[in-house]
Amino acid sequence: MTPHLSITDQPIDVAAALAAVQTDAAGAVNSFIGTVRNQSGGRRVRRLHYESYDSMALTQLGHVVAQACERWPMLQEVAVVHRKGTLSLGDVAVVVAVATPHRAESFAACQFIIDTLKQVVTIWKREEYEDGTEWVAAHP
Amino acid sequence: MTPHLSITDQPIDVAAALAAVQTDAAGAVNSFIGTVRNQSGGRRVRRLHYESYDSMALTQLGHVVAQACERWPMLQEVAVVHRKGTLSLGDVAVVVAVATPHRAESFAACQFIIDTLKQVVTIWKREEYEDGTEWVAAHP
Amino acid sequence: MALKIALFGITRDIVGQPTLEMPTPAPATVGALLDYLRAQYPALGQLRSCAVAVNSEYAPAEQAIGSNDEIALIPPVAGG
Amino acid sequence: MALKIALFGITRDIVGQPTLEMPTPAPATVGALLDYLRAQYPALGQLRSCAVAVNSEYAPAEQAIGSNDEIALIPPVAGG
Repeated sequence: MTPHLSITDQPIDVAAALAAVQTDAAGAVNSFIGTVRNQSGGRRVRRLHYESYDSMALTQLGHVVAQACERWPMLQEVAVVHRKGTLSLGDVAVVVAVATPHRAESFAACQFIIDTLKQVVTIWKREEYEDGTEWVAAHP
Repeated sequence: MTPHLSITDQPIDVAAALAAVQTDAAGAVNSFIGTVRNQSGGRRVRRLHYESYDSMALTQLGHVVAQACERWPMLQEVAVVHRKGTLSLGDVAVVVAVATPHRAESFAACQFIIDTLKQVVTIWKREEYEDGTEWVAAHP
Repeated sequence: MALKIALFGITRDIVGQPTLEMPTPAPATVGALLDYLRAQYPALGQLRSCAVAVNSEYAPAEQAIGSNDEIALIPPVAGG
Repeated sequence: MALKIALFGITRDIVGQPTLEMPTPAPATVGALLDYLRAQYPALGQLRSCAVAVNSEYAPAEQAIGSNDEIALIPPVAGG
């Protein structure tokens, strides 16, 4: 299985990511879409900036998907698209889509991928508020 | 919150269902898409036929969503679209999409809705194989 | 007006028609209706389950059936 | 050729430039590199974490650094 992985500075085509994982052999597709919220930790967010170390992000994403395939051998297709650059409220920041023959595994594998992505993939988020900006999660 | 619920004999517009739940207040959208698999219990499937008792199906779907809202009060938007009629391999049979401010709850609520839908919503599936048809789950 | 039962899925196949008219007097409760139908159509007893819906809600056996109620037989569902 | 460190996110802000050239001789291991950088830029020590990547992989402190390796400083990630 070759996953569809990309980091892009263009708006994410969610329908294309979903279409990329559909196959007649897998009846279940779970997807997670992360969009830009209008608040974060009680502060109003105006915009987001994502910075990516692309080559490492893709390498690490590949590791994440490989781990998911080990845990859920029935995993048939995976697509992960992450946006970088400047995003407005409501913009899609990330899409993870997975296809499996059975339902429960589609949820578990998709959740594992987005959870692990957030831990290891080299993308950084700077939130812009009314009164300043902050690199998310940088400090304890 | 008014959920977007429908039973349709037309091809499901997945992008529209996803768009229906997106809001600037909810950063997490989880969706489950069920498509027609080419096999079921080891038999090759040629086609599916879904029959629906529409008015009851929509009533029961409303109950399922209300239960989900009780369990996950942060649930902000829900869309459920179920196809009826004759479906070919790969066709989308059902889409469930939910939006929440936080990630984990989007997975849990979406999984609850599709799992409970399958138990109570009055839709019946007849699978068509090379050598006959069968109402799914009818007999022990 | 005679009580009519809407049939779906395999129950329609078993009975051979999409609605079934009850004799008068019609069964007075959900339980009595199920007993009547299972006696008339023994194949209903072979199903994994067979519920009765009254006005789009699953109804317990003791529920009374009124002449204006919308009644349906609900074999095992299989949506999704 | 001097060893260069790629900087991202808050580490770029702390250092004030997108790449940092190491003095010669460059630190020989990941751990020595981190010690050197934390001494030069104490604000790096305030971060929740600060890892080093060698050729796109997270590298343990004892890993040796070669002159052709692609080295980056990895502050706490926040994708998704």
